[in-house]
Amino acid sequence: MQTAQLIRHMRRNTAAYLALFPMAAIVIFAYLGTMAWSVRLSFTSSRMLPRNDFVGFDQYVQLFGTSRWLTSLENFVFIAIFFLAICFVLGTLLAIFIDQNVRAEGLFRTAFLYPYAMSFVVTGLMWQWILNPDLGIERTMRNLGFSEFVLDWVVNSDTVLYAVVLATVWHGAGLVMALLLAGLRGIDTDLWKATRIDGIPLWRAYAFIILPILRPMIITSLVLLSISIVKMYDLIIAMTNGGPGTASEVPAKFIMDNLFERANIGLATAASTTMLVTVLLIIAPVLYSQYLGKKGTTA
Amino acid sequence: MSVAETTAPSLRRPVTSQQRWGRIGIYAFLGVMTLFFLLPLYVMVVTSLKTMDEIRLGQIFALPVRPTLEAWATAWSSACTGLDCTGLRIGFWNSVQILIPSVILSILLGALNGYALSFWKVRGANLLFACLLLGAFMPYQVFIYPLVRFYSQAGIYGSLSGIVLTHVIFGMPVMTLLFRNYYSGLPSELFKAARVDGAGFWAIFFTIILPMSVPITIVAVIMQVTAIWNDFLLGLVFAGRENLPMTVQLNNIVNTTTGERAYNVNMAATILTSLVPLAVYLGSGRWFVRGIASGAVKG
Amino acid sequence: MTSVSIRNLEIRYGQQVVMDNLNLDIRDGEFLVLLGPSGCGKSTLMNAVGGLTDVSGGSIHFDGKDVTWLDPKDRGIGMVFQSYALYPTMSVRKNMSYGLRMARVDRATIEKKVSWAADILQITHLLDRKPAALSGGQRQRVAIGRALVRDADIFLFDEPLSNLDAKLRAELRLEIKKLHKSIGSTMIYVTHDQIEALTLADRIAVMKDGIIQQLDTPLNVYNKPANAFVGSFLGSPAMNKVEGQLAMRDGALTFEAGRFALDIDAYPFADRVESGQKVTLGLRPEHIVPADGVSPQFEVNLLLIEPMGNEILAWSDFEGISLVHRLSQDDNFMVGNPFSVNIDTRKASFFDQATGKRL
Amino acid sequence: MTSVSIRNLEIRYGQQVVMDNLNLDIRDGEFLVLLGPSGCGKSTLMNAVGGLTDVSGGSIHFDGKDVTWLDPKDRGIGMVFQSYALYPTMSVRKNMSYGLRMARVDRATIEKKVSWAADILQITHLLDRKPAALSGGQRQRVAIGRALVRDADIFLFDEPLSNLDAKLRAELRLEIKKLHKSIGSTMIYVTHDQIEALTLADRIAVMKDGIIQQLDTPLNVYNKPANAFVGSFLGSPAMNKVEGQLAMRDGALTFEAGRFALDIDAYPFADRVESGQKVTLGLRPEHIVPADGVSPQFEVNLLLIEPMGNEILAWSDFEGISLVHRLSQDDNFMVGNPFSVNIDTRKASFFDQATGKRL
Amino acid sequence: QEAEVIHFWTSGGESAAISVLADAFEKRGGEWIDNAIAGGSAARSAAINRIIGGDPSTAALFNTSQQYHEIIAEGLLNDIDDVATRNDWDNLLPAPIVDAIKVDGKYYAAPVNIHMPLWIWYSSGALEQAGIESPPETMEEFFAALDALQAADITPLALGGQRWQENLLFSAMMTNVGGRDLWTGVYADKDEEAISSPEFREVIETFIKLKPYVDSASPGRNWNDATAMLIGDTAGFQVMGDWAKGEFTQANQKIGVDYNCLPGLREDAPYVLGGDVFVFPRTEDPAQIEAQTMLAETITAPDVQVAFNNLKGSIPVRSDVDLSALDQCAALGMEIMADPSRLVPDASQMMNEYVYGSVQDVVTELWNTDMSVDEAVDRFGNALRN
Ligand SMILES: Nc1ncnc2c1ncn2[C@@H]1O[C@H](COP(=O)(O)OP(=O)(O)OP(=O)(O)O)[C@@H](O)[C@H]1O
Ligand SMILES: Nc1ncnc2c1ncn2[C@@H]1O[C@H](COP(=O)(O)OP(=O)(O)OP(=O)(O)O)[C@@H](O)[C@H]1O
Ligand SMILES: [Mg+2]
Ligand SMILES: [Mg+2]
Repeated sequence: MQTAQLIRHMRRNTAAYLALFPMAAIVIFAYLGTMAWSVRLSFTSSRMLPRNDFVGFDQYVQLFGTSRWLTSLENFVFIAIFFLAICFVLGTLLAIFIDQNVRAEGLFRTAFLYPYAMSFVVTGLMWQWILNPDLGIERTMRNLGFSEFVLDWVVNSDTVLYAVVLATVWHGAGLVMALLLAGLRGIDTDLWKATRIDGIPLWRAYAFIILPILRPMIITSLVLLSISIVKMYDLIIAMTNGGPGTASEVPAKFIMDNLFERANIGLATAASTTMLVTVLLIIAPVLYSQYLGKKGTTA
Repeated sequence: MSVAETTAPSLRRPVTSQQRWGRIGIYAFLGVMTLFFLLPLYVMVVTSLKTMDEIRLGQIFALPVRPTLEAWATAWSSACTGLDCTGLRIGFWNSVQILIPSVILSILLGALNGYALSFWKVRGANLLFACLLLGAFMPYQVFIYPLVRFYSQAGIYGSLSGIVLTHVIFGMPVMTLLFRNYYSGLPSELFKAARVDGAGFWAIFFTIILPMSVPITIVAVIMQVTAIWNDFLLGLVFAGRENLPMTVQLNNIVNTTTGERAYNVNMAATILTSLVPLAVYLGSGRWFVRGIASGAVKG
Repeated sequence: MTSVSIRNLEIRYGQQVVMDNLNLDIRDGEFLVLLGPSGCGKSTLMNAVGGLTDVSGGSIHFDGKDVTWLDPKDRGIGMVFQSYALYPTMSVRKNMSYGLRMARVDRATIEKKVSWAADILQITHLLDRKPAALSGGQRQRVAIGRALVRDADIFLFDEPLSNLDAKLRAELRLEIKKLHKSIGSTMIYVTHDQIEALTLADRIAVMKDGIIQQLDTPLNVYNKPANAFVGSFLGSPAMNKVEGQLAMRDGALTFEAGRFALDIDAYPFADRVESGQKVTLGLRPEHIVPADGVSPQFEVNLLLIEPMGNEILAWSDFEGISLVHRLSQDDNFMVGNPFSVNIDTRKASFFDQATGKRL
Repeated sequence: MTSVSIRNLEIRYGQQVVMDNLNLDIRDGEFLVLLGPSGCGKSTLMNAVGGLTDVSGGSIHFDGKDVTWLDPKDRGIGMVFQSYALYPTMSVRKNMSYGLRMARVDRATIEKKVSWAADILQITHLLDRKPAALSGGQRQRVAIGRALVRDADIFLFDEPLSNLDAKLRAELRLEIKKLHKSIGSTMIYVTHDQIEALTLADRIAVMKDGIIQQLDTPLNVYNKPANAFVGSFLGSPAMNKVEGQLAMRDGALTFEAGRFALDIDAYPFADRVESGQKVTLGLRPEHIVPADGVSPQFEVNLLLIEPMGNEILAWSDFEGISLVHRLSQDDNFMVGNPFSVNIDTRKASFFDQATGKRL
Repeated sequence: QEAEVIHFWTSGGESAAISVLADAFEKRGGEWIDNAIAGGSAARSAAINRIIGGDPSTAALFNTSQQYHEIIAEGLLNDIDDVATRNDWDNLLPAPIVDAIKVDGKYYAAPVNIHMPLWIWYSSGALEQAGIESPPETMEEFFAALDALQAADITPLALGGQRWQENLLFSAMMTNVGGRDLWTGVYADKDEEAISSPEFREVIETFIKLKPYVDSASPGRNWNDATAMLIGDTAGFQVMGDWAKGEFTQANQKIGVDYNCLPGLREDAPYVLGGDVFVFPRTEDPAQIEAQTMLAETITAPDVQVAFNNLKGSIPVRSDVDLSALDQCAALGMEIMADPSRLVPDASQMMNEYVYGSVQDVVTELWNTDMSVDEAVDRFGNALRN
């Protein structure tokens, strides 16, 4: 690109450049800066405070020798798959059902959305209670005479992740619903008419016509859910604290524990760098096709 | 809803049995889901109305024997968070003070970024956005140390503007994503028409694009109000002692490790704290407008 | 092949009543063209027939069966929307075939039908594009295609050819006519193109403000407009209207407007008229013809001409009454000069000034 | 008042080249009508002039100034989009006044202009509605109104009247003409309505596949089409085309097609022609007229007639060549019978078969 | 003097205790600005961030593990040597406490209380129902009691299945089965021999043996819910710090009547000294330094110590205080403290946070999986060697 052309381009879009300036500044200083900083720290032996003694890949070697980290990764994959799938499907269904001109829509919408207003701490605590065999559903059912009733997900190492997924779905499905509802409401009414004339059954209309149009919203909600999975921390703390044993440890908790309680910044940043690279590997192709491959609409 | 209301005077679409079953199915699904979503709320409310003695019995689903609002009163005005036993009341206004500018600014910036990204060509902007999005996957905690350093150099550490800026920084990836993807579904002809009408970058944003963003703005408000209102960590670190948000108190009430735990007060405090986001959710309904872009373009 | 009867139809958008007590009978296999000024309720009526608008009163019957509340998909309808309403995420091919796939038509048939329609519509090379990558007229053709492939009993076309060039429009008009002949479905067709209306229609329904003004064959609607509105709505340029009154002069019924007097004994009045009655004379431009030197002629003042390719439009003035008429390039005229014309009173129309109704 | 010159314009959508090396000069204050088949690139060209499409090559000049990269808002244009592009959240009034508000025109003037335009467009009663509550034609009128109120140097109208009824269309056509006269802006106007094209245009540009085929006055474009495509694209029904060859017969230049032979000595050839050259004869329907008994006449076989209100279209056959021509209700004809016609060779067109160019 | 104090004592009882400090400080003419932040690590990192951000608080509640040493090394703390020498802390405070807070010969922290995290609490009612006449004094008796409780359909051991609680239980086995030498050998010296010793294996085995005595709903349970089981007589024993007293008191339970405490299950059971200290972030402001000095003086004053620890449930850091005001268990604790041979520092003070965390990881896995003793020994070794 010639300079003259570049200048012309810049002049034509001055306002856009100006408007994006805060974002650029924030990205460069806050995000790229911090990311670089934390990647750098992951090659040092920093403990509680950052240090500058480079130790190469020691932290990574240590990290992948830590069984708790490996468990965390496994759990992460499990939660990611199930949470993403269930939360998305449920949220979408809720949005679609609410969109059917139901009465008391506001009530339903709020009922599905309110968990989102609850802090993770309370969410975790509540579900820990409800699923606890001693307090919650199991005990209630047994008191009602179902003496064989078992619901001990949260205290059982093999099933505790189901409980975590349940709680996170409870917390997050409302947001997916709200997002998709906003999208659904934007659909032109004429399009609905066309589907009705074409005799397209409702579910098919949603699956093959409406949802594809909502693709941007779907991507948004999937990204949001993914972020919440990668960052999932408080809920685990409140609900299981990683237990029983280390059965529900997650990467974010590992990072946080090492960042604070265990004052091992080097290891924490190594872990977060690992997560970052993982995310990058997964979303890079998506990002590329979404944002870099496609040009904007105007000059 | 009374029966009289359901049989409205004017003509009504007669319902076939298939449709009736369809409606029943919809309501059944929504009903079951509502139960699922409300179950924890029920437990929270009941618990908040119980005395600690009753709670120690461990019957979380049981209705309170002698319901009392004492816990609520305590949570609001006399729960102790360290030395001052003033409940949540104190932090409330701080939270509001943080909430309003943070929500407005972060949404405005997110919308602006989304607009500039999807309608204007700015060299490298998409790459920046990709970095921003990647950064959203990093735990906040990793940012804290460098940000604290930076803020203290900039002289805004521990001030209202500091915490607002922090929320803007951390809200930016998700807000930008939200708006950017929403805008990619809007007909670009409108943008073109506005340019022909002589509107510049800002005029188009404020007069054309923002008014069409109502549904997504509502989602954005929901997300940011929730995130900022519920934020504890950032407020704690960046707000300064005079501006500590309500959640710091909530956390102090709920999150004690070795002190005694008053579950009833915890629950009351939690419900109280979530009232503001809940109010926002409830009020958001009428803004989920149907067909906001209807009638705009043909084809 | 379905007859459609609409009984006392009432439709509102909120408070606003768009149509009130509309009645219309469409015969089995008929090609009905809906004509009317913009905003008169044509699309609304189409939507009601298609079951896409909730009616607030009245009923719609197909073949005698009340379908007022029947689901659109069970009505056997193909429709071209005025706004196209294409599925934006699907290719042209999918847009066109989706309805068939829903009806579980087998693959080969779908393939055949789509390529048949694409061929007619000349969009074969666009089949794999998304609507966003099409020009306005191409989108419109996809919308037509989507309807054409269906084996519907009733086709609803809402200004289907408005964005196409004249040549293509003529070709497609013919195709639609052919299609109608071959499958014999009932068709309801909205157009603003009078040639389309006149060439396609078995009958034309002229609407205004949600009320059907006349429902008749094209020729009758054109030549014998039921009221002044219909008279002036059809035809381009519009019918000349001269306000005046009836009088008996020399024993012959005469129309008088100022100094203009026309012997109208030959006019076949449908209603009783009386001398002194205030009437409006409606005269199509082509009924003012260059004088043949035989019949009584009028001398008009040629003010302005507009060459239209195959003919010339002329604006003239006769004693303060302005008239539009047609000339051919061969006629001998000069702008600014007088010009003699004959008026064919048998083909004129008279309307009551008070009611606007044809006399 | 701005002249527009387009130089070597190239536009692509991705890989697809929509126009390549297009040149066009529009004079200051000219009313240029763009005609062309659906998908030929008319809207694309308009968008390029408006600065709404990125051009991949060439340049656009207003009054000699290169504006290829100028922001749309600085070009002084008013535009009616084919897809309307109304602001869905604004009332009709606001939609129309938006451009003026952006230009910081004072309130009173805005008020005045909007009500003037609304009045012309007959949408005064709709001013407070949102676009979603309008009919198709009403939306289109709002889109026109939005452009009309602006004091633009160049107006771009992309099929502005396509969804309006004939009457309104005629009225608005006149208003646009008036507007053009009074403010003298340069206007570029896309239409598929040939009456519009012929009555409005100072010059017509006929496009095909992104290439301008002819740029000339309406009469010339109609009567002297530059090539076979233009000849058959304009006029409805289309020009008759007869393929044949030139020959000298009895010392006179003759056109022969099978058993059909036409003396064309009177035809003013623009190019050199030679005997034996393969040519196409283009004959407009109105140039085949009922025989006057004087000029050489042909006996055609009347196959089909189509009454069009003011005239009748006839499809006839002459020795295997099918012809369309016009009849009037007064002519003496009978379908299925022979009918004698004259052919006006001076008004015919001849095209080279190989190149399609007018001879 | 204004003194802003960051601490993590947020619950009702804790607040009451901290207000003793505040009142005393204000009585001396200072002004106490309270900044309570729940959660030790949250409060600590807030304090550190404040220092880094250039806006340090006057004092902050801290603990004396690795972090403490690191911030001292970074020069982020003021020392309070003058207060210490004036009050002769070297002799007044128990040796493990002095060892913990004195770095490079200087005092950087003022101790405020001593917690014994390994009390064994029991419900008198539950024991009675199970027909246990007297509380167990040895490990054998303890197991016998557990069996008896089991037989009586009472949960023998109330445990919250959280990492730190499981770790308390393990530590209790370390002290009561392993004894003082093993405690220091494994935790302080990380001695390979101690780790592979039969004594340590026995600790692990005993720990494993406890599993059946815990109910299945234990995982995730909060410590106070476990205490509530004792209060409700549905469980027999709980290993928990002295803060559990608060929970009993809240439920109107009488020490010695409804419940009681055991310091250990053998004569020489080591007495673990945990506790909280206040640190004083670096500042040059003389007014602040004065406030820091005054705070350190106030906190460690004898009367303040008694009043404070009574409310907090812990015991005073100095031996020269009036014992009469202390409750039964605290008095017992003070009594044991008089014997230096039984005192050991808390595990957290013998390892850096990371190592201690890794040890806890092993403990929790040991408790929650079928880890073999050999593997456990192995894992402990790895964790400790880090
Ligand atoms: N976004 C696009 N991507 C690819 N091709 C496109 C795109 N938009 C338009 N085209 C193609 O470019 C050509 C010109 O389109 P344009 O809209 O200019 O046609 P037009 O002359 O205005 O036609 P119409 O009369 O149907 O409106 C068409 O063949 C169309 O298919
Ligand atoms: N959603 C709506 N709310 C209120 N009024 C409406 C709505 N939709 C249409 N209308 C009004 O109803 C009347 C009939 O509309 P309709 O679309 O049927 O007109 P039409 O005859 O199809 O006109 P056109 O030829 O312009 O398409 C119009 O006056 C229009 O303004
Ligand atoms: Mg319509
Ligand atoms: Mg176009």
